[in-house]
Amino acid sequence: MIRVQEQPFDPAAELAAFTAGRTDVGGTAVFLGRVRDRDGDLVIRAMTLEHYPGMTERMLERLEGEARRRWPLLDVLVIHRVGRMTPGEPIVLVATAAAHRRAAFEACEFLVDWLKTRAPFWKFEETPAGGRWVEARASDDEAAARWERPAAE
Amino acid sequence: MIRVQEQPFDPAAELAAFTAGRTDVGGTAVFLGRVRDRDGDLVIRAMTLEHYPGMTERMLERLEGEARRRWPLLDVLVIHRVGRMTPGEPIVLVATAAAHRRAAFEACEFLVDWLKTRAPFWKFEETPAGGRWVEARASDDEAAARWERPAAE
Amino acid sequence: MRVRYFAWLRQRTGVAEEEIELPPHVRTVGELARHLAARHPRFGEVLDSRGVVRFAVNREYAGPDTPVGPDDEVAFFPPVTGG
Amino acid sequence: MRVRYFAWLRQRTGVAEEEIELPPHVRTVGELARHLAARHPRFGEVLDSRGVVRFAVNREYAGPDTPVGPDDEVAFFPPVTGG
Repeated sequence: MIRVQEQPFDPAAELAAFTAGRTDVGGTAVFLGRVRDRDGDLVIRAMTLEHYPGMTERMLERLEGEARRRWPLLDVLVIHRVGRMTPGEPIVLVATAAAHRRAAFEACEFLVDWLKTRAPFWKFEETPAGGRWVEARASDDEAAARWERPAAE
Repeated sequence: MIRVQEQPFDPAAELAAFTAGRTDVGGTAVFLGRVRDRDGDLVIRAMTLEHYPGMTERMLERLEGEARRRWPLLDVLVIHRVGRMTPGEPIVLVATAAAHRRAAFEACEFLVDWLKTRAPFWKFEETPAGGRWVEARASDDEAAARWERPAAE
Repeated sequence: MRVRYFAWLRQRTGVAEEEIELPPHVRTVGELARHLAARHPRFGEVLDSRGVVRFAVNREYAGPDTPVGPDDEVAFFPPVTGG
Repeated sequence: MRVRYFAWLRQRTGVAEEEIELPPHVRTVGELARHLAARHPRFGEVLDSRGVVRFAVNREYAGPDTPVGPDDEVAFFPPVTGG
């Protein structure tokens, strides 16, 4: 399931609800991304995530579909906040459930890596010296490229 | 922190407490292992984890130390249950916190892989046909071997 | 045609979105960007910076040669930085 | 010396742990295992199955050539299957 929302979410409550009551899930992998109080040497007071409504959900649903095609997943949850957030607040939660751990781990990393390079979000940071748009990082592109497959079948 | 315990634990509550209030953690990776109701074609009614008290804690603390040496981790939590558990119950929780996601993910996978091959736990499964000790899997050894480093420095 | 701008590109155009009349000679995203550069000079300034401006047509990633028509929604934005 | 057995090896010896008198000719884990095989024949049966029996001396993994003394705690167990 994909959720893009302004309101804060509670990662613990989401994890409690995720695959609750199921007895076929052997491994659950979770990634929780939160706002940090620094970016390199810069102090971060707050961060605003802008996105492209409609396109964001479409891209995230496509990522979920791709993850389910590649790994035998029993469930997938992606929650991504938009709007203004302060340090310590959750930004994104990605959870994957599978019979065995390897699929859960790989799918979770895949989703986070592709989300960072394919979902239309933009970060604006508030620092003591003013605001600035975060620049895309080459390391994110490299991380996402690990999961590339030849286009031809 | 390492905890080996008979009593059940609540993964959601543990995640809520893990690095609570910190604003320097950008990425948290979590693995939750639970009892499955099947092992291949076999129906599992319950599972008992035996361990070597004293040695278990020592090995897990060493794993935590090794993970902290290899990655810039801000915190580590490993909770492992022993005793009898039924399908759906949590067995193990591994959580790692870092400024950036790659360290959190890698350290979490490393801890789970090494835990499975280096910590003295043994699984006994109760099936409709009786009980049986689970055999070690070559795939676990291979997963753990990914993290081997040359002994020489 | 509806055109949308995001993040710091939006700050360069001064508008988040606008309805424009598609001129007959504009048939691709690249041609549309050139056309809009005349309207928004500070947007035009960065158009040639390699990899700085990304495109979507009807909420799908697109390239400069992707065709556009009067009923399409076209978006311009910098490389994404979510997660 | 204290000797401990775990998992299905414990079921073969019938005891989880025992105090034994270390004979003078027993100086390594491998020699100790041979010595205990006489005491626990069903434990002895699996000793030669490659990789089935693992050892620890004083709660550290050990090999057949690891030295043992009267104050050590030695454990025998199958490959681990936790997590």
